[in-house]
Amino acid sequence: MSTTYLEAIREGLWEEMERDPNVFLLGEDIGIYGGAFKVTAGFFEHFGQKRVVDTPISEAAIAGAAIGAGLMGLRPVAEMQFADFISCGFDQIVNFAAKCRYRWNAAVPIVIRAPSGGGIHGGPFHSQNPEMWFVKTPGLKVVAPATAYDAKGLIKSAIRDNDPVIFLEHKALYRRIKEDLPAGDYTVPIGKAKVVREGRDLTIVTYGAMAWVALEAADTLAGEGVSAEVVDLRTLLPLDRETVCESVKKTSKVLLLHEDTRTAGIAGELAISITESVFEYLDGPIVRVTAPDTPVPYSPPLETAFLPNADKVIEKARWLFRY
Amino acid sequence: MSTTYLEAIREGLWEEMERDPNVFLLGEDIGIYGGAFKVTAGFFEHFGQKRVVDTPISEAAIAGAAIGAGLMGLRPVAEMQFADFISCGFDQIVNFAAKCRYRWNAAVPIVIRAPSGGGIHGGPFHSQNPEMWFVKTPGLKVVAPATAYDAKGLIKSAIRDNDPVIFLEHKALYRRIKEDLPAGDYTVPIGKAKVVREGRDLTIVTYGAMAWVALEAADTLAGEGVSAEVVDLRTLLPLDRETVCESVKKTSKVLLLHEDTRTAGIAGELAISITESVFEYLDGPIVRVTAPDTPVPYSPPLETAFLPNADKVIEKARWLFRY
Amino acid sequence: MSATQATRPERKKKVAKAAAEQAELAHKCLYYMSLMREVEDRIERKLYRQGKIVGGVYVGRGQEAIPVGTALLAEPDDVLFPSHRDMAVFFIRGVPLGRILAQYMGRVDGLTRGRDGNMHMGDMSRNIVSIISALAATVPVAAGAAMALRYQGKNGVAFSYFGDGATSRGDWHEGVNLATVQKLPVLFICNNNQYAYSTPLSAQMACANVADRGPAYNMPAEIVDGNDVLAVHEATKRAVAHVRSGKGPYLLECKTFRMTGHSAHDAAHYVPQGLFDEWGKLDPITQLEAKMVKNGWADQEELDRVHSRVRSEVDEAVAWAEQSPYPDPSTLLDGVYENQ
Amino acid sequence: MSATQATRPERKKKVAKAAAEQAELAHKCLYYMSLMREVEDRIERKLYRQGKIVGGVYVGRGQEAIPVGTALLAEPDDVLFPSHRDMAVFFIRGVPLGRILAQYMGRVDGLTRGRDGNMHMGDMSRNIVSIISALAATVPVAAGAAMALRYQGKNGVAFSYFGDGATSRGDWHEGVNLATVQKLPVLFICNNNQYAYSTPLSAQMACANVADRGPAYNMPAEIVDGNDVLAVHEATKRAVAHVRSGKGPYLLECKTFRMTGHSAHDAAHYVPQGLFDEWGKLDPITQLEAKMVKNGWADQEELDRVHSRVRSEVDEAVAWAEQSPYPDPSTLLDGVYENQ
Ligand SMILES: Cc1ncc(C[n+]2csc(CCOP(=O)(O)OP(=O)(O)O)c2C)c(N)n1
Ligand SMILES: Cc1ncc(C[n+]2csc(CCOP(=O)(O)OP(=O)(O)O)c2C)c(N)n1
Ligand SMILES: [Mg+2]
Ligand SMILES: [Mg+2]
Repeated sequence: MSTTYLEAIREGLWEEMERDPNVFLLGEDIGIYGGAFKVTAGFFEHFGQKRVVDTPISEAAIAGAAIGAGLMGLRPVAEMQFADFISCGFDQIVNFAAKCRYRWNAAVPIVIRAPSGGGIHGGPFHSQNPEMWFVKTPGLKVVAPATAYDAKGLIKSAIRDNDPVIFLEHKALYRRIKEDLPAGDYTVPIGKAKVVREGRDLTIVTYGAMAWVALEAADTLAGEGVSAEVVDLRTLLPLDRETVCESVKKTSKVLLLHEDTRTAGIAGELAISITESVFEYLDGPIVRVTAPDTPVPYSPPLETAFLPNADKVIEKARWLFRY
Repeated sequence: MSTTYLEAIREGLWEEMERDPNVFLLGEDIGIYGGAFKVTAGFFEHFGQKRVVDTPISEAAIAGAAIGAGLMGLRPVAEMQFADFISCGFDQIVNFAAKCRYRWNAAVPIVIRAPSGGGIHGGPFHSQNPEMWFVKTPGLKVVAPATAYDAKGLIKSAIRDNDPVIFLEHKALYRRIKEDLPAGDYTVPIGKAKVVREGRDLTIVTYGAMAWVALEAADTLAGEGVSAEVVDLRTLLPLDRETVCESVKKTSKVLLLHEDTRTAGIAGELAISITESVFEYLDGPIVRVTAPDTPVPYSPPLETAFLPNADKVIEKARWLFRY
Repeated sequence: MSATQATRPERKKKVAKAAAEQAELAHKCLYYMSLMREVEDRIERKLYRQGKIVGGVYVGRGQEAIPVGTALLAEPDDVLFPSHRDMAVFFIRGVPLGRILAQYMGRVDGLTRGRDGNMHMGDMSRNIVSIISALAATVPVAAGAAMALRYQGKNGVAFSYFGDGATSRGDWHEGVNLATVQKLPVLFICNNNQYAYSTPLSAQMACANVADRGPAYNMPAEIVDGNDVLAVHEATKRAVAHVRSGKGPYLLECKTFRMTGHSAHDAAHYVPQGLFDEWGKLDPITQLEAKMVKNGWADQEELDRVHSRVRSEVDEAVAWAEQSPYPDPSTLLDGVYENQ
Repeated sequence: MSATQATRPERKKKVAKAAAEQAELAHKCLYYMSLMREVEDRIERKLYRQGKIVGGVYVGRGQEAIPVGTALLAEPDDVLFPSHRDMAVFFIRGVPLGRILAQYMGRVDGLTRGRDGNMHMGDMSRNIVSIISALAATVPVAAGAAMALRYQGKNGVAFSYFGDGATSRGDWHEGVNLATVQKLPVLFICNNNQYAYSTPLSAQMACANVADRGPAYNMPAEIVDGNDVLAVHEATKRAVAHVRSGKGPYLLECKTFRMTGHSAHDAAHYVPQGLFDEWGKLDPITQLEAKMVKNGWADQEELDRVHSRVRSEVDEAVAWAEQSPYPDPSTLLDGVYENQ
């Protein structure tokens, strides 16, 4: 039976809550209502209000309370109703959660789930990709799965991890993708990228919803005789530079793709990591396809123009291939 | 008469307040006390409490009130007592200030001054370099002067700018550097980098306190027959890619230097901008010298190990020169 | 002839004048409330379902008395910060209906030219500041606008609107604290509709009323029936007078009920049906109409005329908005900064 | 023999026992308060000036009764969140003096092993959570710890300490609101020392007392003389009993005065000298000693012995800390994550 990306997260959460009584959920409208996206529908009824805690509209308190409970040995999973609101609890995350272990050796084993990304006509405040604020913050881990399999395996790893994890769920994938998942417990390691399509001519490195765009582009490119390898980062921090560099060593050309806005997206960190390690293998400039440096616009024609898509990737890949 | 970096900012603020009655200051302890670093000492006495507003400990309200006053046509200059506390007002800055113009064509002509950077034994919460959170946010401008001249010229430009500007003042420079400033009014344009030392063999791109480290390293390197060009970015957003790329075209080798932690620092954005534009000119890998990915430690031997310095730059530059 | 007798006709005139004013006010309120109801019905029940509005839709059904009763007292210099359930504020400040509908439909003639949707819009030429999504974020911004009004020597007031749930946010506290400690001219207007999305008041705050928060800031706080537009108007008059006289902020808590789900896609199964029934009887428009008829301020025919006027205005505005083009994708990059 | 007569010796015994207990408590309080005074004096007036402490130094001079009077009532399961002026909390929870001094000096034996300075330290083995600099950030974290205590079926209480100025922060509001709406076992302890850095209370909040904020959260709030350690202890007993019994949070406002500048480099010229004089007379240690002598709980000789014991303990701890090495720079990268 096929499982959607959303159901995969839901299953992962459910199974971890069954497995470990220290796991509990907190957030806005996650109880009876089941969450804005219904990820936690049915949890309140099954696990009760002790383990599914509806909070006031207080992102700083949600993050802070998760930290406090985490310090005490629980494994809180906090939900931001939209990733966009994570900036309301920003200080708790980047200054409290991220720095406890380094400063005074205190573990903060929390997960902050944040539905992110565009393509759902959410406009400037329901579509953002906040990953780089957290990739920029040592002490955090940042996970951004693209598939149902990875979403389930990574939410489990995130919950079992003893460090704070920002878990970005791409809203546009929630109900759009489906796959058969293995029965029983499995995890996907945090910090490991994956070559999701092998290729010879160039490497496309990406993550989240853009992994599907990359695969779509690679299909078309294959028809033109361009063999693109696709690397899905899956985790943004810690960043799996090895897998990326191995792929570049093989293909010698690399296109970086992210839905996040252009300036200071992960493409930059990948680019310098690549030139630092495998510069000699490069047979062409490192290029990127990204959203432009604007807020995410609401109106469909603007949002369509804003989001990277297969055509934009293909065009750039063709150019790089011919380089 | 020589002017310190701190006095330069102070003079810039003072002259702008004299010039334009719409300019006013708000922040914690900036009035009678004159601010934690005494940047605004004497302002309250001269300009009165209408124009020098002491606020409660409320960074979100400080940023928010600045936005509100800015929307009404005033030119508020808000002080964060330390840049580290800017994360407490984060949402106001990245979601309110940054997006008004794009969304509904409303100008938010505000400046947020934030004393940033390490080297003063401030520890994890009084030493951070928060620039990339804001460089990552379209709609903001981010300025980080290295010299007294630029500090004065840029604070004036920031105040006159019709968009929100994050003005990073490097604490370690406040009283450490001095120079003769021209009499009378002058500005330094936002968005323009500057070649502060000409060279042939390689380019060092940096900003803030590290500009001095770069110059120190360049001096030593010159003695070894290595001619290093130094580019001081001065503004981080909008980023002056042209000046950087022009320099790389000339030297063919580039070392990126920042005090900010390594992952997702400005080095990445520079690296990809360089490979996108002038890849063919590169005669060696793009390399970087940065702080490591940890919180800023307090104890002097740790902080010394943490901060980039001339020796670390020289070592990397030698390697790159020989490459 | 005694002195008392001498003043009688004067007094009579005064009473008559007051009644006429009340009648006129009632008519104005009815018009704006009906307009808001009709526009939002059209948006939620027609345009949204037809797929002509693709983003989130939040309406203020049942709460119309609050924006109308308050904003009618705003002077030109006053600055308004409507929440997502205060559409009538835009009408009262003169924003053309068509532009509001174009906003919802993502067209170029919307106040944000398609860059944002629904009530995320503002217009500084009319002193209306756009919300951002983050609840209560406008509260400190309103304090700053009030600071500017005082700075500029204007006798203006900032009208800061928010829901019950928004008062849980740190920004709310910081903004109210700043406004009160600096005695800024801010009128805080809470629409307490007893829910924040699916969360009832009892899970949002331990105090019974939002007004109970006033003393924490040494700020007068008053509770008013938010479904009685004339009562809201009357209370606002008092509150604005206090604020405008330089005495600092005032909190007006308008008790009401959200007669819909949180948004167009929420059926609100979590709300006991009894609450909808109970509050349905207290509909602010029906109540006002009954009062108007009872007081002889209008007859049924007149009321019908208002509604048909409103319907045709909305028909026209929808048609206008539907003809507004989508923004040209080539403009995507424009206007992130002043010179770009 | 009447019944009354029969119980007299019993009663006498009880009274004697209570007096003995009070005396014992007073001795304990004196010891911890003097220790805090001495350690902080040494830090601020000696080690800092000698350049042996290179970072910020904030002391709680004049406020010692607050951490002592409260933390003495903490049970092992209770979790404490001291502010930057509550050093005695660390003593009471058994952190060795030397480790605290090593912390200030950036040595490897400090609680943060040199990674952080001054009161930015914690120790989960003793249920003490470290502050971060951002004021009030520990407030929601304390709520979370209280949530965990209840979750784990422990009857523990979270002691959340903060200053008057910290109550202006959004995090304070969000944390208190969450704790009260969920009736979490949190004791909020405010040291109202009337200044936040250079900012007097009147520029920080419009209400007269921090306790005035209690009703906004339907939370009992009590004001106590923060310079009277026995009064603080007594009030804390009541407050803790309330919290521990499951009735939800309690706010204890301890009125006191910061008898120094904000930090070691601040001469506090903005504080009227009269305030220092006035409050100097109310020094909590002097007051306690007077009471002990008056009640016959101690004589001057005994008091002197306490002070000399304290001095020699601090001498020893300073010597120990000075011998602690600086952290090895090769450890710089360790421990950002669990497996690194
Ligand atoms: C900071 C933040 N968190 C969460 C949300 C999502 N959200 C939108 S409206 C809403 C409920 C608001 O309740 P209330 O303030 O009472 O206003 P109402 O919708 O009832 O008028 C929520 C949780 C948000 N917009 N901002
Ligand atoms: C969010 C934040 N803003 C500013 C500061 C700088 N700062 C440190 S202590 C202090 C004053 C604190 O006052 P209060 O809470 O009354 O505590 P006290 O120092 O008086 O005990 C300030 C402004 C900070 N630490 N955190
Ligand atoms: Mg509500
Ligand atoms: Mg204080």
